[in-house]
Amino acid sequence: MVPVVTRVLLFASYADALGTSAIDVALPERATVADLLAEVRALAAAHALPPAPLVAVNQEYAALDVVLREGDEIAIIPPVAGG
Amino acid sequence: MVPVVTRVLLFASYADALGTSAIDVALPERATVADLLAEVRALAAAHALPPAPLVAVNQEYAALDVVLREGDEIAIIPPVAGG
Amino acid sequence: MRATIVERPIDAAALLAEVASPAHGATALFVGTVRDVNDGRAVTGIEYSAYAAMAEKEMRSILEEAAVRFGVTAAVVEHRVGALALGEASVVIATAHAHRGPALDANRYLIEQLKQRVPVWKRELYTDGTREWVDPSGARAMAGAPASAPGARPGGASHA
Amino acid sequence: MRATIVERPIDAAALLAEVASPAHGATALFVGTVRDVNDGRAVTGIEYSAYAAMAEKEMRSILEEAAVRFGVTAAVVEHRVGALALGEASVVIATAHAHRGPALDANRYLIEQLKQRVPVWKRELYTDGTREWVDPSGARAMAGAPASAPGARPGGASHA
Repeated sequence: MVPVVTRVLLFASYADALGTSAIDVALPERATVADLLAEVRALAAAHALPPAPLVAVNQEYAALDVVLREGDEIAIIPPVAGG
Repeated sequence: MVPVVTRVLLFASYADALGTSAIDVALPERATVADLLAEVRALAAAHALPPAPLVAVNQEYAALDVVLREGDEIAIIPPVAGG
Repeated sequence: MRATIVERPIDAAALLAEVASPAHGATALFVGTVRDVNDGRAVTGIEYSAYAAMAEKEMRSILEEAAVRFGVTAAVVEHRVGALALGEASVVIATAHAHRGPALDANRYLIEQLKQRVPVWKRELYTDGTREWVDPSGARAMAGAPASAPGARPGGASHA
Repeated sequence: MRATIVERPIDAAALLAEVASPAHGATALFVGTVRDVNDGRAVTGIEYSAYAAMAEKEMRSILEEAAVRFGVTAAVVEHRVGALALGEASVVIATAHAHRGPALDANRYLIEQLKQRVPVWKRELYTDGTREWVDPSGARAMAGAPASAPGARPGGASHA
């Protein structure tokens, strides 16, 4: 399996904490949201993130077992505070 | 006891039914709202009113046993339909 | 806190501005408008009338109740009388509070109580040229049956 | 039915006009505004940001849910992003229906769901010059504890 470099969008407090609005994560094919989070947690800056942040895939909240596909738009979503 | 002629305000459907926005009713002293309604029902045109319409005294809904005083502002209130 | 019977169009934006404050995080607005169909009949307009002095007094009572129940710090009600065309606002209620719960709760309380207690009446004009007083208590007004039980007060609230 | 993230002031009166129809007897409006105090701290302004594409998609989902649940035939939501001053509107929601019940119910549903699910964030600016991301889930953002359980979706709704 060749790892696929996947871009992950960051927002608000998470973007501030990591100092960037996107990070690149290397994932095997058929990786899940849980796999993605494990990779993100391995990043040096990820100590600032909670252990299990929400993830959106293609602009929808995604459960941990959702399988990622190449070209998916992936984002880690801080606690929302709209309104 | 000298009967006191009391003016009673009418509105909306009741004013239409009686063809006037006020009627004069002769009442004994210390008459109650119930006494007032009995007098009103004795009027020829009053068949158009329901048997027990709401009454306001001094711009507040009044129970049947409220005693009327000279100078009170009295009104018979059709079913309300605001909003 | 203000409640007024008016004979001119109601400016909803002005009511929003009236309750505005940096202390508020939430403002709720209710707008009642003249609808083109009621009880299956095509309506062309509505004539509203009121016992204005009592209507304002009763609306102020309801505002005071809302202040006690929900802690709303700013609320204003305008009810229009006269001949209204389709789509025109007959009543506008604005409520504001630091938080949305009280603002929304108070707004609903005000319109529900207003419809039960405030002496305002409407006569609908129909496309066939007829017109009729509306009796939300069930029977059409003047249909014979009493709209309310003897001594009953609208809404059942204890405002003796 | 429209849901939009905007970068300019929200015109509440325009939203009222947008949902207006002679078929409606009731319109409800909610306005969320920047408050001068939050959690006991004096606030001087709020910076809102959003994952705009997803926020609009999620708001549209909520609108569709409201249409199904309450039968509202007209509803529009605008949420503003950027730097807002005290008293400025961050969100405005307008809903309309023939009757007041569905208009009011849908309006409350929309703001409650929006606050739980729509990816918008705010950073409060305080009088002491500091600023902080707001975490309504309890802990201040970035305080260490997870804001949500693993795999949980905001609001617990089933929108897989």
